[in-house]
Amino acid sequence: MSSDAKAATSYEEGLKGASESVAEFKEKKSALARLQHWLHMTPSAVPMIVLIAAVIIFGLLSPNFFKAMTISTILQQIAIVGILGCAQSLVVLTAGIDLSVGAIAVFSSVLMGQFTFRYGIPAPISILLGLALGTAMGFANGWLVAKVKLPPFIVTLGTWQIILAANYIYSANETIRSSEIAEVAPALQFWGNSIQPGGVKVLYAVFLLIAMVAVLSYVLRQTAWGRHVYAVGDDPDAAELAGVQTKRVLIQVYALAGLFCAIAGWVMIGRFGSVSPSASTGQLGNIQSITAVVIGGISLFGGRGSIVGMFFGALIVGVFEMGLKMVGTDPQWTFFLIGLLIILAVAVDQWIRKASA
Amino acid sequence: MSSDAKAATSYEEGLKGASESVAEFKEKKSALARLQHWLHMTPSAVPMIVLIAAVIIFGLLSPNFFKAMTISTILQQIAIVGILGCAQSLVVLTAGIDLSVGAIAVFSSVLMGQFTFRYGIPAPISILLGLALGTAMGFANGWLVAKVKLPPFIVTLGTWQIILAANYIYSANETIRSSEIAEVAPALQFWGNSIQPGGVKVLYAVFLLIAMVAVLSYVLRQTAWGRHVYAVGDDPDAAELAGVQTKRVLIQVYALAGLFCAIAGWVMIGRFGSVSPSASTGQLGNIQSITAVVIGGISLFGGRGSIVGMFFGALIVGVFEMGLKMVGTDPQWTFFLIGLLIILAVAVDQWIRKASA
Amino acid sequence: EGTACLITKTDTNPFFVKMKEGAEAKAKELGIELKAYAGKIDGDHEGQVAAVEACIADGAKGILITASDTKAIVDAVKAARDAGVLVIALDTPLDPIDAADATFATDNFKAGELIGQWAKATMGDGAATAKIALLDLSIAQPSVDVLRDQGFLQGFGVELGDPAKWGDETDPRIVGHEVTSGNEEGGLKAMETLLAKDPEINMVYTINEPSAAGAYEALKAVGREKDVLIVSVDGGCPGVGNVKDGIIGATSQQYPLDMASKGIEAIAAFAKDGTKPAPTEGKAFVDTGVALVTDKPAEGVESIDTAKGTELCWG
Amino acid sequence: MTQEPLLKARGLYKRYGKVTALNNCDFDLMPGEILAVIGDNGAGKSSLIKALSGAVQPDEGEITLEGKQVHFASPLEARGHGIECVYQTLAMSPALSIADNMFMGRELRKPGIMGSLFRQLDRPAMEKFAREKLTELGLMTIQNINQAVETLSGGQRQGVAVARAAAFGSKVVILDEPTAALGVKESRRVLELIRDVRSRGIPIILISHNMPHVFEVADRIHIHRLGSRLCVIKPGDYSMSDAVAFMTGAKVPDEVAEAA
Amino acid sequence: MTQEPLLKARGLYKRYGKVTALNNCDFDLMPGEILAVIGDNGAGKSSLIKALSGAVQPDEGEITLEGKQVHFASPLEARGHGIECVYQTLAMSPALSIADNMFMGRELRKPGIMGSLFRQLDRPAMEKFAREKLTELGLMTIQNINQAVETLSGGQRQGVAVARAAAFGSKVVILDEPTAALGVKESRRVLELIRDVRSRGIPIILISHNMPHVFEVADRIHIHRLGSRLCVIKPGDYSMSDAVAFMTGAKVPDEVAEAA
Ligand SMILES: Nc1ncnc2c1ncn2[C@@H]1O[C@H](COP(=O)(O)OP(=O)(O)OP(=O)(O)O)[C@@H](O)[C@H]1O
Ligand SMILES: Nc1ncnc2c1ncn2[C@@H]1O[C@H](COP(=O)(O)OP(=O)(O)OP(=O)(O)O)[C@@H](O)[C@H]1O
Ligand SMILES: O[C@@H]1[C@H](O)[C@H](O)CO[C@H]1O
Ligand SMILES: [Mg+2]
Ligand SMILES: [Mg+2]
Repeated sequence: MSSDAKAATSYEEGLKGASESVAEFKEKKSALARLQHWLHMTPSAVPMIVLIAAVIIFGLLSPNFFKAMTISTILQQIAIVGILGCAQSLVVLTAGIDLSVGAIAVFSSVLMGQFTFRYGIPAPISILLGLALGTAMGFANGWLVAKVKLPPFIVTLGTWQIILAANYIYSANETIRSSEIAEVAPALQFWGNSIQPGGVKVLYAVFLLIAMVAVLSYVLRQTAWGRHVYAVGDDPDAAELAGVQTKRVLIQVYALAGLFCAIAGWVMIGRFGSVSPSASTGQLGNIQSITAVVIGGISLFGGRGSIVGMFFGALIVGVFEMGLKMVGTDPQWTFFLIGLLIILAVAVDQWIRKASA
Repeated sequence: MSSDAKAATSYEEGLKGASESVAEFKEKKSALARLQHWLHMTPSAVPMIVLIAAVIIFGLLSPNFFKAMTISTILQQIAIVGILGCAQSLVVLTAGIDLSVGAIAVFSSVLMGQFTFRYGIPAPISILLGLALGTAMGFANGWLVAKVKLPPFIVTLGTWQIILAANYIYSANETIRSSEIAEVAPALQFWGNSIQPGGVKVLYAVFLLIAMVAVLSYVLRQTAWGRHVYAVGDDPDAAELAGVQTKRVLIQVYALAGLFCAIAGWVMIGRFGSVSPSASTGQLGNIQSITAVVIGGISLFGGRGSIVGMFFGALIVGVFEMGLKMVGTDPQWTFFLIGLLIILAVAVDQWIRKASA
Repeated sequence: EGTACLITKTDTNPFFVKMKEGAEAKAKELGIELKAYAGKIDGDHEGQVAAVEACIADGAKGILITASDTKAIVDAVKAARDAGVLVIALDTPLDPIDAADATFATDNFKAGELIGQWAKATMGDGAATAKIALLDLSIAQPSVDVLRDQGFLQGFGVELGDPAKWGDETDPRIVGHEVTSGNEEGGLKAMETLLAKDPEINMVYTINEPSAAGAYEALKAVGREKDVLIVSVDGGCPGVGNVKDGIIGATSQQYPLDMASKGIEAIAAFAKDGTKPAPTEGKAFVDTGVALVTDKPAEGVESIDTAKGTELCWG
Repeated sequence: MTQEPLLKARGLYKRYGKVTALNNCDFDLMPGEILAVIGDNGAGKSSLIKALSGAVQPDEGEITLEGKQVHFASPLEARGHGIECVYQTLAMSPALSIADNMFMGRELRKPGIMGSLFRQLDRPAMEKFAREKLTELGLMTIQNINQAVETLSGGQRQGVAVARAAAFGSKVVILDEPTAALGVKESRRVLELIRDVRSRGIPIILISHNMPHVFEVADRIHIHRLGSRLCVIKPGDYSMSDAVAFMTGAKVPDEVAEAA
Repeated sequence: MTQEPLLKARGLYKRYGKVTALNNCDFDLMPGEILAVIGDNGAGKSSLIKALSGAVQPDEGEITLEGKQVHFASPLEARGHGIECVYQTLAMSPALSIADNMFMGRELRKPGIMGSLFRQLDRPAMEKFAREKLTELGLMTIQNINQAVETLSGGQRQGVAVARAAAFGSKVVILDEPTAALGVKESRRVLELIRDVRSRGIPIILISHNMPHVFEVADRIHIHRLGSRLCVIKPGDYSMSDAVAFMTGAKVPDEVAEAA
């Protein structure tokens, strides 16, 4: 009885001649409007503005701050947090959290060192083994999150403790000294080498960090896999229904995070010279990397933010710490002021975003 | 031309005589089905099952575990984490996180102590002032989250640092001795008193914790304010559109969390006897309370879970720690196993939930 | 017969790990069961209170404890003693010292003073214009941290402010204090920061040897390792090795294995017939001694060389 | 029209970065009328009612309620003025129950001391009320009144939202596509409900793509196109076909053509 | 009916705690047909197609595709068998762009080495395709093709989801209320699209509350009531009014009445 259905929709005759052009409105074109629009489209630029402001202020407050050496010191101080931040960013983009990043880094560095010194394995092979084991630790996290469906916070809280404890047990808390490493296995210290353009030392580790940020940024924006990472974090059910292999993506993300942490562990050897199971990164690496990620504008609820933002986030913290220490005196007051500045930085960031919305 | 509209919907005549009874299906009534259904309706019971299993296992492993004294020791050990967990639960239910809970607790205890000993203020007034100041710190968190719209992680990371540093600076790192407090200001140690039914010591602090959990549980389930807390965490935009004063609720939640932390600070004095600015709760209270919250089944994304679950979460951790200490020997192995057990506990929890879904 | 507990500040610092090994060896020898506990972080006295409670619940005969907070732990210790448990403070005296049945410890102020005196003598006239970096433990300023720092400054001839805390001295020779968590990573970062503040630093005090090793890496990176004097505390084998290699100028050696084994012996004796150990003559505690280890002895400061130091080192 | 509009807007603009949602838009709601708002997808209908109800702040333009200029910073403020809105996104807390959602922000308390002092909710009363309202809407398939809203079917969820607004609106009720997910029976009940509400003297703004329904219940029809009001027609004066032609740009209404 | 159903289900059950969503439900889809599924809100239509497409696992019952028993553990597996579905909840990533969502899981890569080695997405191609598909649906109001889906209007968002399914379905296309949020013009286009897809030989399951549309395009109509299939009718054999009476329980179809 298709005819009474036809009658019921007879008013659709009015559609004949409906407009077929895409809606357009004239735009405001003032310089301010264009800046606003650019910020709206490029939210990772906002922390950059905060960063530049901080640098200028500290430069005015402390005469030594603007020296090339200070800047290069800051960069080398954030190298490890930055690499851990890459790992953390991936995980946080999937709406997860990884409390074990620092522990994986420290344990991987210990494994690389002990493989060489305890069993006499050639350093390059020890390094590869260390990287592989770091990846495996990340994989274990991913498997528990994706397959057993446990909350990432709990999984990585557990593996954080497990890995750190394993690290102490396996290493018997013994430090491998820098001079021994330099002699026997310089490859372990590779990332501690530097180039010195104009007398200013820049560690290989700094270039590594920048390269990692650049590559990851490309991968996240320009490849299908990157889009899937965002989709999984944005709404996992929707991603699943839309045909993303959410479990596989999650496992890959955590495993990759593990690899990055192991790379950070290798970098730690170069940077600190020695291999020490009690490096503070094991305890603090998680909170430091999460801080960089959040200041950089990545949402802890997943799916929003960029790795470049994380890089600026790490830099902001590095600049604040160095700047305050150069200006101030007492570590307790420095600690106090860093807390204040972090809140302020994000408040300014928020304010710029609002103005540009 | 309402007539052609009428014609277009003429098929609605078919509605005459439409069924007017609520849909019903016959239910399966087996015992298992009823258990499943009960678990489905009472998710906070799941951690309880895990807890009971853990207690039985440790009882079999260690002869001393089943003594009344061991149980009372566990309860007193979780008193502080449990109270901080109440604070943390409220905040997490709103999809926030409070990293400053431990710092507020420690600083409040220091303030109560110093007010009495440095300025000679009577202890009860010092306590009230301490509670008020703890609430104020929480209020500051809430204000920054609700009004300045900063991410809770950043706000409380900042205030954590600020409060801890202020705590060290203000106290000049000085511990106030237990014997002095007992002499001059016993009110500060109130929660350290105990009743001893049958020779087993039960601290007032334990009763306080249980009372707080009971009251909060009532407030969250049975009052409008409690429902609003859940709504804000579930979907803040929806809650706002539905007419909840989200900002006010957020500020209240953080301020209340601050008050609970200050209460925890007061309890700390009773439990440890002394007032120490370097109490590790300042550093670890946040992660410990978040752990209790998450093991207890409260979602870090907000809006789901119960305070009773948190209580069992804290108990599970307390039982694991005590049980492993009594069974095992080496601290690193203890840490290792606690990590493992926490993951296992939540995996079992997840599995029961799935079976009951 | 019976069990003993060892409760250390942490179980991550090699110092405590070796202490535990010493205690284990002795306990085995004497047929005592040893259970070890540790705080989660340095300064975790709450974890230590929980450990004491676990020991009481577990019916231990004696407890050896390196207190994280010398005052805050006192109540828990009293509860243990009331329950008939022998409590011995190791490494760090309690406050008041008689809160424990006995104390086997290093005099940490003296350990600092020794390296301070040595540094002053070694720098000679330069000491008057020295630029000093102080690498401390943590902003919570636990008692070892304060005692060593203040001992060093006193030995070096710097006028102290409040001796109960570091950081309030006004002597212009002090470039600054930074905290290190007592490990290489912290030592490196702290040194880098202080160097950015003043590249001319030529005297570095460090809380312990791992942080000294970190500081050295930072100096090496800017090519200043040869003209800066580093002093430290602990006397662990890697630390003594670093003294021998000229990385650390001098270190004050402690004897944790001694502390541990003496502690276990005391518990064994107590378990047998209830005797309690007596303190060193003229002191309120059993001083397990401290020795300055250096290959460049300075006049007026007693020291041993690295050969002897290696013989005595722990781990 | 000598009567003053109850709710009036002039010259509203709302832009999101590059996108223009409202472009110099006017609006008038007369007392006691059912005003339908129709327009293409993306024409800006939801943006308009969000601006009217305080859910978004327009970049420019002014709004007056009963002749007084108003500025709603939040939906709560608008609600304080008696404006009740069912948003297209429904604005419900997914994990909470039907009754919790229905009474969100205006919960019932137990009588006596339990309610006044202990502020205990009167769950049985709230559940009973919720069940009645859903039955009025013909939603007989909801088996468990304590179900979390996220587990409801699309239509059931919409029904809950509509029931809420209809039960509580006091001055203006705004419904953004209230029947989109509803079945034949449930849609019919909503139309009856709308007439009910109007008979209580409360004016209604109804956004809908269902032309027969719009022409059946509306007193006037606001046709929205490209972010602004194209024209307002009376259902008696034009056919549904005309209305469709206007809103899709197939035809231009006479007034507008003359003005141009 | 000598022909074998392409997709068939027998005795499906799905319970959520107290709530029964599917209650001994049968289902048949013939090759090349447009099968409409109609029923009250909450009757279990979405639950049925979720079970068919792997989005939920039924508690009991079996499903066969082309005569072979299948068991889809996820929508991805169903999609691997050529079953494409627009869910009522649309299944889109709110923060991602229109093109990102449209191509989710089957992105286009740049030609040459940039695509093969560096796996770079071909954004211009994806955006062009997305714009074309939206234009086919008459969604002319989308000004910025890079807009995040969460900022689209309700209808625009639904249009994107429908365009995606129609563009990629290969064996069965399932549409759960695809026109619920759409305007008159856009709905009409979707109907045309459905006919288009069928003319490619692909059968379609269409869930809808719009009776005129259902009776216009469907070959057969599956009437769902209280969690199971009540009956299947042909639009030529019954009036819309009858269908409405069946699904709301006002009348009982003859076959069922006889069987009972
Ligand atoms: N937050 C936002 N950011 C960017 N664009 C937006 C935002 N909100 C709405 N828009 C755009 O504004 C325009 C108007 O949207 P609106 O939701 O008002 O349409 P509508 O008329 O309600 O459509 P529908 O009938 O589909 O619901 C659309 O083009 C939409 O994409
Ligand atoms: N996850 C769930 N938990 C509990 N009940 C559920 C769940 N999902 C669906 N239901 C219930 O199952 C029944 C069928 O829902 P379904 O979504 O299949 O209905 P529908 O026919 O698609 O309705 P509509 O036309 O409104 O979309 C409803 O009563 C619904 O409340
Ligand atoms: O004495 C010990 C060790 O020196 C360690 O290095 C730091 O903690 C102290 O208590
Ligand atoms: Mg809309
Ligand atoms: Mg449905």
